[in-house]
Amino acid sequence: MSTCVAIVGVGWTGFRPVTPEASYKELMYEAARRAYADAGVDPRKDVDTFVTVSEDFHEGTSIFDEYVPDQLGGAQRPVHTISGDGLHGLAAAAMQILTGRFRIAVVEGHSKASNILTLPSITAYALDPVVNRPLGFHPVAVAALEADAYMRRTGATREQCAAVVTKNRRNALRNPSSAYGAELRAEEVMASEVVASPLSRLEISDHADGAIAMVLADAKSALRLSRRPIWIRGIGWANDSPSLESRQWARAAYAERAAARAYRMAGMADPRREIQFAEVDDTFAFKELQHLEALGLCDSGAAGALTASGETAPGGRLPVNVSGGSLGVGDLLEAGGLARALEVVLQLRGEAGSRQLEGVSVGVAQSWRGLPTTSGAVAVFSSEAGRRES
Amino acid sequence: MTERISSFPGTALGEGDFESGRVLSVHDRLRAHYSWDAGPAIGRYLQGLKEGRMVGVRCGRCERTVVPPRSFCECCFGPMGEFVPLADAGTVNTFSLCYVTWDVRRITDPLLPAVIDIDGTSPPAGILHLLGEVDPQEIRIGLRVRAVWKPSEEREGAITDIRYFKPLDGG
Amino acid sequence: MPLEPVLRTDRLRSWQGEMPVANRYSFGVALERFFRAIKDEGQILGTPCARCGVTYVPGRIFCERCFDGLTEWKAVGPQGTVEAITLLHVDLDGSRLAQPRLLALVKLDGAGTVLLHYLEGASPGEAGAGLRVEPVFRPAGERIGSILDIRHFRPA
Amino acid sequence: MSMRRVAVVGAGMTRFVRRAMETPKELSWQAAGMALESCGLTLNEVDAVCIGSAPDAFDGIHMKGEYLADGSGAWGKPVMRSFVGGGTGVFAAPQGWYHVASGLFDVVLVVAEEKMSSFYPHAQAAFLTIFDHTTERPLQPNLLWIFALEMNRYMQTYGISKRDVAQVAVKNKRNAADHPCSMLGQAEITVDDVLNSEVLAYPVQRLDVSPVSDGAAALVLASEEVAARVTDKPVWVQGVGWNLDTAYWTNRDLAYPEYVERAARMAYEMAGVREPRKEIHIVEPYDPFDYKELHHLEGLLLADRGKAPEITAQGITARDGAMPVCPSGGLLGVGNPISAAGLMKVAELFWQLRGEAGRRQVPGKPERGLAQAWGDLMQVGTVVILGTERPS
Repeated sequence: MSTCVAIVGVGWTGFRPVTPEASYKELMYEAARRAYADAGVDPRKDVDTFVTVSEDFHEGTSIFDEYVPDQLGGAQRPVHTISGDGLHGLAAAAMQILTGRFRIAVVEGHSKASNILTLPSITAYALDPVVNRPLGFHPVAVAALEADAYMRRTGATREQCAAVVTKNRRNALRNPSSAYGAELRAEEVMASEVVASPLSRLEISDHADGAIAMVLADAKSALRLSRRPIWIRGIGWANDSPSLESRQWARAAYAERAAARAYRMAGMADPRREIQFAEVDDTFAFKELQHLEALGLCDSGAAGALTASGETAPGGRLPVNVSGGSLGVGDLLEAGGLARALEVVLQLRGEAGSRQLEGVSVGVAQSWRGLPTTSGAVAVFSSEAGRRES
Repeated sequence: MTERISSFPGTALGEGDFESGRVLSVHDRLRAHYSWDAGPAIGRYLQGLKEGRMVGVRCGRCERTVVPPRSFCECCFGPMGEFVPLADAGTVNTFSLCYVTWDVRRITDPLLPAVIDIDGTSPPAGILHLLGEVDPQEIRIGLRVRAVWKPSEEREGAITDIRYFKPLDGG
Repeated sequence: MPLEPVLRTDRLRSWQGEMPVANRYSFGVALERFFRAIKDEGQILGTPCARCGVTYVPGRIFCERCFDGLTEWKAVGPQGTVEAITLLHVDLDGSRLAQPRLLALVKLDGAGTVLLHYLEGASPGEAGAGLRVEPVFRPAGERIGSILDIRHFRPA
Repeated sequence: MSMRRVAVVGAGMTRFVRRAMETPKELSWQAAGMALESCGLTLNEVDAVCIGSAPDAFDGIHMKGEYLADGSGAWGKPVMRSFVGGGTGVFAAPQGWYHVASGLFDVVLVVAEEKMSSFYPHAQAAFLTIFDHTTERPLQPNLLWIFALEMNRYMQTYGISKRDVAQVAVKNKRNAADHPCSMLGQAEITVDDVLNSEVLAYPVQRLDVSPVSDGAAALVLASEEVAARVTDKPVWVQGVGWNLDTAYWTNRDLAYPEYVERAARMAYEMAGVREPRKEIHIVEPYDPFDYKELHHLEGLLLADRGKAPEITAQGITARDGAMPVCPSGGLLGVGNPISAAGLMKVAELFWQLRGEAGRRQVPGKPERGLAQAWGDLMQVGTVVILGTERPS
């Protein structure tokens, strides 16, 4: 059994609101090509296994798995799809390496959200067809109810949620790959049209197109391939109940459980001290707060105040979503978790350009699969190999 | 284990159980519309169809010409962007006489789907299309066929700009 | 001779299409019983899990926490308490609703889980967690066995 | 570095039926609960869940894996759904294998479910959307096309007759008569019945085809330590393999499934199998259409190219033959709720290798079996090898 897995190559397209010049295949090909060049590997010879993440109704194709191998260099090789987030895909690739049967693995995620003309109707089709769907409501109501329950439990305010938006949109201005960088004022966010109270339009991430690919390697190969391997110290994923009736509405139980697993694997007793920055899901502004608490990076109910005080800004004690998050980069559907992980990797490599954080060596990425799921994943990365027992 | 289990779960229903209302059910229909960006390779293919010609793509490294076009070579992973015109004729690689439509209606005149290896590709590369103007009993693997195009004013840049492939004179 | 590639925006193409997916869902073992009770008796039934101490509403044949089979059915509610609420302004096609609608999570008395449904007769300003509510059923003769057999909830 | 050993310790399944009353969640719970009960484990002891399920269009639920999570035992647990089209059911076992072999989990519940009857009016129509949206879907293809095109090419290339192929349907539907979950077992069916059945898409006739079905199947996979605790008859995962060929299916020679061979070689290498025809005692290849069993036996290197009909005619693949193939009755006989049918094949190996297959039990104490599935656009091969001998 191998003991460590590292990311040795990353590649991505720019993230844009629309990408009319390319099909999903060209987007995937561009990301993969860049990742292989970054890792110095030839996919036709060196890669032992490929993992992609996708959902059929987001692609408009049943069994979308069919259409992935060629543009990844994976034809006639072991390739499989996970119907999950990019971090689930990352975990699937890492597990394969940990078996000792595979040395180099590739994971890919992408979004062609701009090609989906009826996304809310599709999302609604994820609801229980008998108990929920006949009510015919826009699924954003699920996020709104969750926001109401969360804000009531913790006392988080609309101002604090707006502070998440202004921070992340501003951060995105320093990320050349982002789609939605902007200087906004909190009042503008709060004054934007209410979609489903308490959520207003600017608290909801807009979608973007793009693709991300990563090359993973076992310890030996990683040290051979890369001068700056980024180690996956811990990874966890978990679901709460999928049913709207029995899930926990006021807290992100999936993220709490996923984080506990990731920290245990990383041997982290005190994540709050050891984790220097975080990239967390912010599909809705309140989600960033809820997820920070679920990750144990602040006390339950404290994330709002922490954000309002500027501590989660790039210069603060715990920078969160320096990339711009989903609010600033764009919601990338299944690729969302890989976008969070990508920023952690770039920061740890010291390749984050004008948004580079000083002296960071440990960061965490977290994802949520979006409405109406209770599914999330957490990965802890480090620029140092560290140790991993068990 | 199966020898120790006398009854397995799972309750079979008949269509009548639904129709009579003996069991409750609910209908729904997905509203899922898309506008799939074609990209440079399939975009060029569609443009060729509108112009009334087949377009392939060539990988210089593998010395291979294939159709439908793609932006990458799945063999060597190099980029492919050299689009080349191809003949609109080819050879039946395999075929079927299909008496069922895609939405499971029975028909008496069969649809004639085939994989047609297009001339000028290497190694033989085919596309999925239909055969027409042919006695179904005369179709065989190896039959030589040519595209029958819609008139240019009706072509929209779609695979259906070719109505079907029909046997070349002398097959 | 190679052909010109597509490198002009006036030549970019996209292909329009849809996923033709139509479904008929059987209610299943548990929801058959649950919705028959609403339809025939105007009763809302849950299934308690003795091991986990949770009463699922709608009733289920299994407990998601311990996987025990659930066989005991008991009436819950009909009154309950709102746990969370939203005023929804958008329709599924993205358009603004002419009349925004309140949606609430209601924990029926005796239930361990919530039911999501519309709330009528409460002003958005006052409605919120803690509000006591009750279901408004369709008349017995109009009920078909559906979540819509409950028209909505209203303040109790 | 030696790998962590992984054993199958429990299995369960529902009946396969044309229309199930149960919801997809309920079917999953029934199969998963049975699998746990069969090895005396509780849900509390399950560390992670792997779900296999084919297109969302069938059950009619977007992100079906999320919907299925509670019925599959994933409340509060790590859960992942893998998806390789028709290959999904067998792939779920390798997916479970890598969960345990990675060292991250000790007990993994693997659940495969399909409720095709939810697609209305007919599940076959869902297959339109597996074709390329721009270059193929406008031609209004259906699933029969690709099977018919592949079958025709295969038969033509090797000079195989419809009668040769029909033997497979007869064998499997007869075998299925002994399967308590079967929906199409027919002890009396003959080759002429198959040859006289309705032509759907030449050369495919109605009895060449497995039926649209509902059902679920489940396995419990465990680490060596757990396996030693819960059973004295562990069945070991000796090899896994999977392989995905190009999406440009019209650019391939359809007469031979090279991706199946590649997947098989991957599994044989891991299992240390050098002479598969001698070392594999029982085979459950994917048989959604009768010719596919032949095609796959060749891809698995268990028959020479074009010669699988011969060994079938000789009775070698009969349940009491030298190399029993689809003793379960396969998809043709038991039914084809896609991913559940694939995992049913792995469960069949488990029961056969433990000598617990009842009236289906093959003679001679088999020690190693192989299950294989296939899917996507005639494109993916997934293979698992189970055996009674602990891997070195």
